[in-house]
Amino acid sequence: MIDKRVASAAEAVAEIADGETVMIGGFGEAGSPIELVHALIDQGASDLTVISNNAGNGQVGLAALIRCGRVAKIVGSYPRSSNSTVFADDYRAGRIELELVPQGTLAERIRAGGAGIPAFYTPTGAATELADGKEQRSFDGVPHVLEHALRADWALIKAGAADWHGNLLFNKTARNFGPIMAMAAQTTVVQAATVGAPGSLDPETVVTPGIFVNRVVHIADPAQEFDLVAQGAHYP
Amino acid sequence: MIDKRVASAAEAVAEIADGETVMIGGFGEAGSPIELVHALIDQGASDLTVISNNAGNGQVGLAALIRCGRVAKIVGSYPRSSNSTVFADDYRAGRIELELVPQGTLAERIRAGGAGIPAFYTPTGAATELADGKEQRSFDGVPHVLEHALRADWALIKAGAADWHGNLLFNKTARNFGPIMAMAAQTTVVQAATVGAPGSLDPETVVTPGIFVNRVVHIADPAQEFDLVAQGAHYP
Amino acid sequence: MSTPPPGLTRDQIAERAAQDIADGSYVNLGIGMPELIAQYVPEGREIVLHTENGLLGMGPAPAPDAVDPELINAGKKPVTANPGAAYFHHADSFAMVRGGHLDLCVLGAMEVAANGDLANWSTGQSDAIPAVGGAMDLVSGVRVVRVMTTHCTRDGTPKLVEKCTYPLTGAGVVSRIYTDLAVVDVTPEGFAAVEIAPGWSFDEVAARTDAPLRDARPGAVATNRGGSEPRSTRSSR
Amino acid sequence: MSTPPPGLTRDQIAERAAQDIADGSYVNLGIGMPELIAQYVPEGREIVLHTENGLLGMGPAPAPDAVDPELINAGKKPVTANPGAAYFHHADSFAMVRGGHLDLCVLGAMEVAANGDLANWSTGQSDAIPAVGGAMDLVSGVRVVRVMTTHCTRDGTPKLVEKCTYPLTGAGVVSRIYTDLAVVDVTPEGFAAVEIAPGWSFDEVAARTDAPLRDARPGAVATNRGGSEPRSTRSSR
Repeated sequence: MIDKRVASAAEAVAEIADGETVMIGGFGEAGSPIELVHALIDQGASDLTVISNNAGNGQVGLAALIRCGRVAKIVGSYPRSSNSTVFADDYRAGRIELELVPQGTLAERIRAGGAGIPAFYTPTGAATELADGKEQRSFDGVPHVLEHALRADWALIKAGAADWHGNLLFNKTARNFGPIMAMAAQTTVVQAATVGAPGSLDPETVVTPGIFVNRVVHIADPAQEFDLVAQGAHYP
Repeated sequence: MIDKRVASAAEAVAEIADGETVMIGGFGEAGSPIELVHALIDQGASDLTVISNNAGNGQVGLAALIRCGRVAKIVGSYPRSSNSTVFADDYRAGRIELELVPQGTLAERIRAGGAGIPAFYTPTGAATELADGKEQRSFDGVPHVLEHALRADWALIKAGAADWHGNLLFNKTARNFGPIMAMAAQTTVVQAATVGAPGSLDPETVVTPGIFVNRVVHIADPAQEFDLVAQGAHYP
Repeated sequence: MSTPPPGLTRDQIAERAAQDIADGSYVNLGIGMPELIAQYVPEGREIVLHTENGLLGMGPAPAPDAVDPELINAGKKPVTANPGAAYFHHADSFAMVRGGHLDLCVLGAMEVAANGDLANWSTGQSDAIPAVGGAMDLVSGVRVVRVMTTHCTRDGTPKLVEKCTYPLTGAGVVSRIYTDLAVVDVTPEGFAAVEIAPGWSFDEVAARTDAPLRDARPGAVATNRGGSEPRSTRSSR
Repeated sequence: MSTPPPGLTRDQIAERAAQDIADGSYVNLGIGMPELIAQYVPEGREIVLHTENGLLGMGPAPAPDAVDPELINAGKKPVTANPGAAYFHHADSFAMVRGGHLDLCVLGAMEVAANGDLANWSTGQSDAIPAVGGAMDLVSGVRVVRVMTTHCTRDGTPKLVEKCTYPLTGAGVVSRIYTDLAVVDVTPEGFAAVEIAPGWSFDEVAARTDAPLRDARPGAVATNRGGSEPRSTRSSR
């Protein structure tokens, strides 16, 4: 019997250990698995490397995880935020490391990690300072950079609908990094607004097949980071 | 106004020229764009390179295109067929060239072609004769092969439903190579059983976004290669 | 030098840039000024807007009571989806970008060099928070890269330069620049003004350009105009 | 040598192989004999079958009047989809394979070597039509690769060999082999028989194996048994 449901966000993230690498889905405030991230804050793991396009918003979610001093390094494309100085303050103070990656390269590196491709060549960033120190090579006379796969111990992502097997649907542009992070982590934890029995999702429309998912937490009425930031909410 | 509909399969493939490369969707008999391939037979282009997982079935579709002497080279993973000797006869007679590629490498090379990745490393086929002459490199002590992207002048694929913008849905395992071939060709021609106005497909369920599609032909009641082979049909 | 009238407004620059977008194009508009271009697509033309966070067929902002926080653009602002839209994940989105499937992007700029180099992601200052987003992907993958910007910074420093001083986003990528003062093509011989804003002279614009500027306006000495690539009728990608 | 009784039937080999598949596994079964394994999954265990042409959750063959020619398996035979199934394209399908997401595949073999090398795609004969399909992808990506085969070919030639003579599918990939005569693990020290078919002796099986075979059955001299990797409870992929 395949049933990947776990009872709570706390249980789903309980084993995340100090020093591990965690992918966190979302682009800006859309798709942010905020209940899972708050459970991770409660849980206490520190010295984390977080792979996430952004570095959090307001004083909740990933921004709160950083503010609590739990993130040693961010791998992302756009850690600047108009509504949060948490990352900026830590970065300027030298308290957090940043690996800046062009957004499409970030996405492709994550997909490669999930697809068993250890490295690939991309034209993105060639002849820029983000290619410094990277192996370069020309294809058809165009310079390319060798980029390596990204994998993680954990992925925390937010889906719209799930079934017990871990098949997932997403909501609009909240899909963003969820499907590829699910592929690239040793253990993928999903919060979903609905969780149905196998057969409740049309197999033609499944975006993330359950093989990429390990744990499903039912969060019936997830907070929107967008709303929390607008309200000026703080976590914890 | 974006309207990619063309009136007929003949019109859709009219410009395919001698010596060009054509990707043809399908796995076995599922997803074979048989009306488009038959239009290509009628059209007359020769000396084609065909990228297709298989080399055709029975005496119709791709097998018929080969039998008519129009294919100079096949790039595929499994050109052997239990129901057709067309490719085998030509291959043994030295009349057709074969580039044999592991199926997953074939799929990934096509996707890479569509995604602007000129080359990637894969463990598949390392330490086998299919890696002979290819650049090899170790990652974490595991041998890998450098594989290059595949692109084509044309892709001929079969969808279940389309809209005027070229957004596509597929039917079950007939999806197979269609979505990635659509990405990797200069001009992608789709035959679809239904063709609706923009808005007729749910944007959450679109498998191939219209940006990858150039021409849509409405073939309301497509023949199944499966049935044609079972009937012993010949084309032309 | 004399003080000419104000140049084009942001809306007027956007309107001018929109004139050059062919019917049926797939287009990515950079965050900020270039977003305005969407409002000025000439009647009778249909374009499909790509936002790199996973939507083709982006529509205008929703009514305030119809905002969905999970339907946003790359600038994190609420948007809508037009009929014919499609959602997809980030790897597929950048496959479109990197794979050359987008016809055009129009980006903002901090500097554009006479050889088409673009700098628009970093001032290189040590206290700045580095953030690149999708800019490097766009300039390396999209078929035609144009820029919409003010001709000079607020303090009057030219943005069209001989060589970028800020870190590059991409080398040799820009083909045309729309500013408040001119439309400037990047050609193998450097900058070429193909239009000058009303009330301005070529010499006044050239004086505000930190690299040689040729006069390539109709009627001027014939020049090799770049930046207006004809679209193939065979492939829309 | 004496003539022992017939070995296990194909169904009996399949039944034995099925015993070793853990509940909740994601499994790819090779075309031919290994397909039989699906029919013998022990009651109470649920496994998800992957077919590389784009389906997870493959079910049994449909009734003849319910065949959909667009719902087939990698062997091109009509199948069904179970509740919880998902369809996907070929690049995503092989991302599952290559990315290590499948727990197990059981493949047919022409030869298996004592170091785990597998040959199952080509006789290397010049008039054969080369065809590899997904075999090389499966052996390079799936976490555990096992083989189900007859111990010898029809003419009595052993398939378990010191070194493959046919072109390799993968090097050092096989961990366990189910045959009509035995269950054989591939260990760092070579082949080790962990079970022998009823009515057969270890020596009779060893005589039909073209490489040294150790007796690793319970009660025999203790050996280093491979091929039965415990599944992590933390990750099901």
